[in-house]
Amino acid sequence: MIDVLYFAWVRERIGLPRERIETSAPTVRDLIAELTAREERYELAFADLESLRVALDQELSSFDAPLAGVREVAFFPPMTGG
Amino acid sequence: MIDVLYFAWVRERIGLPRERIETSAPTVRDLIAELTAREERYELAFADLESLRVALDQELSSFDAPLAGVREVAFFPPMTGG
Amino acid sequence: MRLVVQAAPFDLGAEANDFAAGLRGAGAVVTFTGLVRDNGGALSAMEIEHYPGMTERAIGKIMDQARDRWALTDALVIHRFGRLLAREPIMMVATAAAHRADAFAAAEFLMDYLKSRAPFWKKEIGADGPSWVAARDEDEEALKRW
Amino acid sequence: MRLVVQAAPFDLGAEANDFAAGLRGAGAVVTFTGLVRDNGGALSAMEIEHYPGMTERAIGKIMDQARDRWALTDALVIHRFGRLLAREPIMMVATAAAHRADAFAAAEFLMDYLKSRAPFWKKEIGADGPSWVAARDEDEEALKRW
Repeated sequence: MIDVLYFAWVRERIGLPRERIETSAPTVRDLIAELTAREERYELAFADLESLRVALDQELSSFDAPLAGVREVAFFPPMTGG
Repeated sequence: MIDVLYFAWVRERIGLPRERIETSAPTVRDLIAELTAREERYELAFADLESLRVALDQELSSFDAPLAGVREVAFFPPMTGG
Repeated sequence: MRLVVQAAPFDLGAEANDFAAGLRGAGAVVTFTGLVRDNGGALSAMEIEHYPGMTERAIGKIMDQARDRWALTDALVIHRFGRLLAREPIMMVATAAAHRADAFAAAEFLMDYLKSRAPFWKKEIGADGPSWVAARDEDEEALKRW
Repeated sequence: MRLVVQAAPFDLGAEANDFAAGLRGAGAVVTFTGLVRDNGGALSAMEIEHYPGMTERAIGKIMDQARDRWALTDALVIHRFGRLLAREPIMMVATAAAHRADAFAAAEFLMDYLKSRAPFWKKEIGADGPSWVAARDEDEEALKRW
């Protein structure tokens, strides 16, 4: 089980801020493939990975990073703080 | 007649903040020569022109600038504002 | 060093004075304050979403880096989230150092990293409705100078 | 744009708030404040001499240049003269712009020029008695980047 969090327009497209997911996906990219296969709203949210960022346990990471041992995955657009 | 102003350690070496001087010196450099010929305190103040700045009518200028029409000459060390 | 992430408005002047009052040996204080722009009245509000937990980690790490790179006497970051009105302060950075070069460089470094690496997302609520602020290429570009 | 040359102390926070309150269309406010350093208690005071008349002309010209070079919403310079105590503010610069790059660049430009081109002279009054602050080569060097 892994916590998956969504922020900004990713959250709006998927329609919820977080969910717990049962998955054995070895990498972030595999998890995204699982999710997009599920429902159109995921396909819509993950259509352009170039415009997405991912954090694993609150650290910016890459889509090819392994998920083993990770408790929290977050997807969001590029940050616009400051 | 020209107003001559001194600031910071130039003022301290010469011993006064300003004086009116009757001069026909054509340039700043000539005025300095006139003053240093007068008294030792001027010689002391103007010993190293590299460490001095001059302003003519409140504009930074050069030692070779002409004095014609100038009402106010100021001598001081490099500025240390801010 | 102090980091505050809050929904409530803050008073730029009071924060600047508090920051300066605690300093010893500082000759230079730089503050940066980001305001919600009122584009001729077109923008009425802003909503800022953030990632609690990661926000504090990411900014803390950026502040540690700033302290390692420059001789800072102190540093402060305040960043708001939630709903903000036009002309309200969004965030503030303050840096103090013996000399101005360190204080300016650290403040600009903190700002460049906060813009693109702290997990905040701005939504502008204007006359045409709400829209997510897009990341600017020049903000990503700005990181390369450090 | 406002320029103040005064002997009296000023309140950094109050000035920053006044400056920010008057802004329209600004997204970024940068302030720089110079403080009398208390080098572990060694420096007890500072005396600043200036050239009345030229001071206002020189700073006014620097502010005009900043306004010509960057898209500024507003700018403020306050500079004190006379006797100052340790940890008191010596001077302050504030700049406002739509974007942070302009506000930062203009503030640093104003500071670099104030350091070496505005007619102020600082005398430190420390444990060893008074001594005129020497101009630093790096301050003169800093002007070359503009």
